[in-house]
Amino acid sequence: MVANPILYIALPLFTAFLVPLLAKLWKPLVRIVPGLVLAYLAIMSVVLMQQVSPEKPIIAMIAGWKAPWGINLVFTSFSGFIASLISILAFFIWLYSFGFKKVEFDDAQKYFILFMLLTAGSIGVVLTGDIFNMFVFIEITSLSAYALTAFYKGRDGAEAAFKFLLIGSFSSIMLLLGIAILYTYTGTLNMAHLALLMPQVPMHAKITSFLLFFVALGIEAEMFPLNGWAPDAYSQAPGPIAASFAGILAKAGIYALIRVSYTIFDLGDHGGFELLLVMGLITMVVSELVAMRQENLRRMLAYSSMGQMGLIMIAFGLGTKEGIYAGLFIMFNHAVIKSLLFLASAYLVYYTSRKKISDLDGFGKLLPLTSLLFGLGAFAIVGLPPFSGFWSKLSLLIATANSHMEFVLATVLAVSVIEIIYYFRVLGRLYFRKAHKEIKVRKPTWNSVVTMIVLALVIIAVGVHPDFITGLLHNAATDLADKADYIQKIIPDLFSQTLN
Amino acid sequence: MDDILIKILGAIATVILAFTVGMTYGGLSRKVIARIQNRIGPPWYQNFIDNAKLLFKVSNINHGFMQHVAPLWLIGMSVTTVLFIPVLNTGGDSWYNSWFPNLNFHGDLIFLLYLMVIGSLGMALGAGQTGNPNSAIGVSRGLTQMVGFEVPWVMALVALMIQYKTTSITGLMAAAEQQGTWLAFSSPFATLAALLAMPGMFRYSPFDIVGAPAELASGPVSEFGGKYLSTMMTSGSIFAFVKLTLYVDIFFGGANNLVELVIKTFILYMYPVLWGAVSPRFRTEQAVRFFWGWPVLFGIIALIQASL
Amino acid sequence: MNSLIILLFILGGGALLSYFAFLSKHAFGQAVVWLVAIASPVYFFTQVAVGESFSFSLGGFELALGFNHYSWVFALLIMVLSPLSLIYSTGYMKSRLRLGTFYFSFIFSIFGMMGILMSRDLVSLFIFWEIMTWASYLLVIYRGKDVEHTGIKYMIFSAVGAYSMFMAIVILNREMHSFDIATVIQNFGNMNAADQWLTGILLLIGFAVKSAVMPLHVWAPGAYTNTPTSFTAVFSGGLSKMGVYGIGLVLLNLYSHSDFSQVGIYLAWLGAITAVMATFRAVFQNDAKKLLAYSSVAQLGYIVAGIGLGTELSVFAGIYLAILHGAFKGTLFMAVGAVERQAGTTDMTKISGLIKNMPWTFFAALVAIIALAGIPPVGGFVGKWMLYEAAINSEHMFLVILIFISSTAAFLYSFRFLFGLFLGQQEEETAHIKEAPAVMVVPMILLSLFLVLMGTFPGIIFKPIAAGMAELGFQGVPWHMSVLYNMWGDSVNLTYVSITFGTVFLLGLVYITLIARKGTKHKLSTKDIHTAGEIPKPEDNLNYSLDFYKPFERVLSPLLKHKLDVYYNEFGKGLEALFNFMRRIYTGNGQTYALYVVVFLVALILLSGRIFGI
Amino acid sequence: MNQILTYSVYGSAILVMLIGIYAVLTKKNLIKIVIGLSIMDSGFNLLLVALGYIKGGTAPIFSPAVAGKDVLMVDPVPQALVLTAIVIGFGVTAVALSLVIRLYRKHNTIKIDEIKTLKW
Repeated sequence: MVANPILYIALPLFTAFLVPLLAKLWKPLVRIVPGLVLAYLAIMSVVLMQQVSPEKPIIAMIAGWKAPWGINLVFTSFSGFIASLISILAFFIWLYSFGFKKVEFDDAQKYFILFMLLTAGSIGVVLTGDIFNMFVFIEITSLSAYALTAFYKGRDGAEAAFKFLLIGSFSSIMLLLGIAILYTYTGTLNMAHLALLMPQVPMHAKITSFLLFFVALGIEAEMFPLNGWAPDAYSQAPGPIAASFAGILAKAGIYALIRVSYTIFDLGDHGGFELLLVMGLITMVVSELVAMRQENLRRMLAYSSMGQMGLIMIAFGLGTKEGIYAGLFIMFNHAVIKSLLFLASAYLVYYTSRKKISDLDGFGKLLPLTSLLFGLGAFAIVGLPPFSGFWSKLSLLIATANSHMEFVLATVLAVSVIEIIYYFRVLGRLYFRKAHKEIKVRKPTWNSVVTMIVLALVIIAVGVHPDFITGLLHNAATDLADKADYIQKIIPDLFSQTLN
Repeated sequence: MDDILIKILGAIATVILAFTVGMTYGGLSRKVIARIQNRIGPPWYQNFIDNAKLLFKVSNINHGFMQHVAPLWLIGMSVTTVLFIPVLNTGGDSWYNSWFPNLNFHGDLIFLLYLMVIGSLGMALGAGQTGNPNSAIGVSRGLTQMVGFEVPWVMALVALMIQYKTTSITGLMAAAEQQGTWLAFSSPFATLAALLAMPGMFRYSPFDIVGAPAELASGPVSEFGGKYLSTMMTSGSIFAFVKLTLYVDIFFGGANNLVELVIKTFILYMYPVLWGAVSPRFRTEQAVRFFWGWPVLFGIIALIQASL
Repeated sequence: MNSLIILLFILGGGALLSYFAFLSKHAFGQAVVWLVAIASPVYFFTQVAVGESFSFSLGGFELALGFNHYSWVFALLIMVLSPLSLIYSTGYMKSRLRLGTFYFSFIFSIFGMMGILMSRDLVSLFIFWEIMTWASYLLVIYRGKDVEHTGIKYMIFSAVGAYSMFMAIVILNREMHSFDIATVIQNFGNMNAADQWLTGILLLIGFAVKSAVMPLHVWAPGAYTNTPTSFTAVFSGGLSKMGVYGIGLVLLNLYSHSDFSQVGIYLAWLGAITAVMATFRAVFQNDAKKLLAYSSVAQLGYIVAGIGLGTELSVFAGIYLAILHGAFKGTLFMAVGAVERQAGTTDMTKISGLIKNMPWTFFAALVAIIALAGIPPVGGFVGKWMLYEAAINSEHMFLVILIFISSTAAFLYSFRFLFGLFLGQQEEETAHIKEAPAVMVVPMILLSLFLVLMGTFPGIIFKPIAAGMAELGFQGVPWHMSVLYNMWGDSVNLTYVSITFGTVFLLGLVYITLIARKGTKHKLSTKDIHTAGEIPKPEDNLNYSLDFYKPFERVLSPLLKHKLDVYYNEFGKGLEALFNFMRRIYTGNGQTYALYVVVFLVALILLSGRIFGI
Repeated sequence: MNQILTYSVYGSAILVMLIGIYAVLTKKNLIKIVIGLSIMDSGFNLLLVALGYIKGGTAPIFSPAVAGKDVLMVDPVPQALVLTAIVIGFGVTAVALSLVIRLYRKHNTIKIDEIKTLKW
């Protein structure tokens, strides 16, 4: 099979614009073709992950221009891992939403077009080696995300989308400013080249652009206090889209943030990592505390996943290799588990308008399987063994302890107690309350059941035998930690010039 | 073989002695109280007569197995206890001395403290099965009072044990002998606490809240008659002897021969009796508050003294 | 295949299997439960032995399993108690609602406990600990009774404990670069004082929660009461001992090698205070199960006191009490469960005089209560005696007094328990009640016989305990089959006690049965009693069961006014109010969010000098 | 003199941006907010072009006229960026306006502080 990183972006974009034409031929193609494409991408990422290693990343040049002059896609162990995660998750979300809503044809068409754009954009953000290109992909992602948030006319999607857009456009401006500043001092847009030339950028400019990047990408990565859009968007978007926000959009954002602060800028050890750590801590604490008091299930999940993003930031803010490893592990777990939770919750609150937690009473009997899976997800996300969440928490705590941060350690643990409280409250309602009268239940369709079960199996499998992925994570961590190697792999000649 | 025979004979002798002394004291106390209340009162051997009468009573009533065996708990407890208590000092040189050290060296004070409880618990269970509310009330009062007086009593004992680095009675007696004075003088506060706790054990007024003839119809025992009651009387009198001997042994230097023992125990015995003769009955919480007042204070002082 | 793994496999696989079996057919489920209940102990006692070990690598951690003599002692308890209560619960569980979940969590928590005992490194210890915790949580909320209150309380306290343990574990790993328990024990003394203090205390908190030491005990009464009784036997009898096990490890293996050996004494004090307070609470309970729940807390208080005291005899007493408490509290909870199943309630003001209906249950309960009260000649006395002697020998006199007060007050609730359920008036309403089925009675009887045996030959248990003490640094602890010695050489010879008491009792029994046998009327109705002249009308209540210890309550009223969990609840309310306030950050106005963004950026740029140190 | 000129260009660009930000943050009217957004964008584009300008530079096109001889060219990249940014800004504005229509249909108002159904 043809396995080339370019396909990650080319195929979904192509499909997105092909879908309307396909609709002319045969309407079901609109549902089917995206699935085929995503399946192809998923398989391709498995293949590529076997080929790639920290020693030899896969670098694809667009239009034959070599870096730094041309735009190139860099599929390293790190970016490749995230890209594969996103593409595989995207496939399952497609599978889930395949028969999710028997909406009329146009909506389905829009839905799949936008979803493909979202996927393409996010994978582009992860894979691209050019910073302006990254900006473009972020914009594609956000635009489709705005539209998807406002997908349901019945809900308050528009309001959420508008808030999202308002903040998102700030983020794009700041990104461009940051890029512009960097460009004026280095004259290049290639990430590796930027990283190479970074030492010669004057300090104040470097810091200003770094902060611009930090804030702009922090918005995408749901950093407090920039995450006002997140709860609304999560709670108003369709279920699978909420899942893909958690699993795809946020991952792309945090990836960009990490790539910028780890690879491009050399400020990490001079305070950049501390900043990330502190902001992550604040994000986690605030989000979890707020989540504690939510009446709306989707909002609760949203805040909880903001908290998880905070956890990821903490992990990367440690700046050690262990920290990176833990952060990647949490990213993986969060992508899988939180998707499962969102997908299951979509059915739990299907017909209730306000999506209140109190509407869940007694669903354990009405929807046994879905409730069970939700409970499993809850157990996993609070980090109880033998589920995958435990291992990531363990690795994070080890990393934190090893960098002598008792305070962070204590805070993380204290917050996870709160997490346990609010998740178990929901479980208690699910299983030990009398169901309301005249409650309507939507039975899950076969494909969504398959999706959820697969995710659950992944959770259990990784929980019982984490070595399934630890190898990949280690490679990714080594790859990200070694900055010079990244530069040298992409622009070898320039690198050697600067060395001698 | 021979010494086992001696042991058994000695045991029997001890039990008989305890029984006689206890019964006699019971009768005497009735006499004394009567005289204080300006009555003539029964003869000193009245208790023997009562006991015999009860024993040979033809019709006996029980409400079930627990009540049937309840007296046995009591008798078993009192006999076992009396065998574990040194009746006479080892220093004594009377011809009968060798009969009385029965099992003294095979148990210590803590053990005795617990042994003393068996009886009352079995008694309580038996009384409980009768279903007589008075019995239940009596039991609940009795246990409450026990919590009351055990505290200063144990404080006193612990103080002594820690002071003399031994937990066995024989050890304490030996300590008393080699220091030449009674422990009553060497550690007065412990003695005070113990003495103040003592009336609670003997359940004479003002601490007769368990029996409380007027309101509870003599409480736990109210359903027991005939052989059961006689067995209880027997074990009760043995147990009285046990307690007195224990006090004498621990605080008042033990006794070298039976005469000394009888004199000491009788004087000691008169103290709760006389106190009871002149004082009305406490309410339960009053009793407990009494025990947790001065006696506990003395106990604490004793403990502090012991730790110095 | 390693025997430890097979044992774990039997338990874990059995748990899953029972879940699915109950989904399919009730009979299958029962079969699976019986299978596990028989297979696991048989395999354990025949195949598993101390010293076998199994080490493997998981997720980049080197994990190791294997019993040592210390954990073996507790494993014996678990492996005897849990199968018995599994069998018991096949009779006990009447409702077939969610039976799969019940047995899954039951067996899975046994799995967790055995895992804890056999894990030789902190990671697997923690994993099994968490598994045990959530499995038992599922059982606490199984009945669905105030899940939001009791269940969450249990989960919160468990989580706090577990996470403080977690923190300690990772910090230890930082210092030792290893999770291996043996390594940690070796190098603990080399850490700096601050870390020693911190990790030790955190671990202690983690274990103390499970063993319900003040002030972390507030979850216990509710949780013990809400759990299905057949599991409460294991919960209070076995699961709480995991905390004891850990406390022993920390105090005697870690702190004894450091300059914090005094911590044990404070813990002992906490334990004694717990014992007193819990006993006082237990005395005034009207619900038999709640009474037992409080009494469990009290008993755990003794055990912790014994282990905290840290002398050879006291630790010995502590471990012995732990085992014995497992036995007698298991028996008592089983008895209560039997009453609950047959009579439908455990409220002592509603039922009375069941001795005629359930004699076997009564016998088991009687023996267990005697053991609980620590009265010779039943096993409980041995532990109590050793505990006192140890406390006296180490001259902690006021500790002795505290323990003694609580164990004297224990007589009150002991009697209340027996009287309230089994003795007293036999009413018509309870006449129909039958004895519990054999599957429930036999386990109780077995356990109670074990208790009687312990009264005379405690040496049977002393042997493994003495071996286990060696792991805690007490080499060659002397023990005798039936003679107890304290450290001053004073002794109690249990055989003499039993022989004397037994002889007198038996002679007396013969005597009292034979004498005047003709005239003896047995088994009269409890209605015809001496009522001092007046004849009770049928509607008169002759059952004295309400406010049983009112006078004592009056005495203690100043002490009982304060309940700890009230303060906890207030604290929780305050926090929730705070969180509610924090929610207002998200005003819902897009402009405010945009403003946050701008302000945040500006603030960062202004602070950049501070942040980046230029 | 030139310095002043260049700086005034930068300054004016930044001023435009600030005006846009001001509008976004203070105006209650959704339409005005959207307008503010696009003002922000254009201000930024100005800035970017100004950054890329080199005095006396010609358009960066390799025509035969300039072939061979070295002439000063303005930097092409910023202009490319600006073109992209303009396109994206256009897209954003379109989406924003459509959302405003949706909001107006649902809430019958375009006051942003009256559209707060999602909060806390």
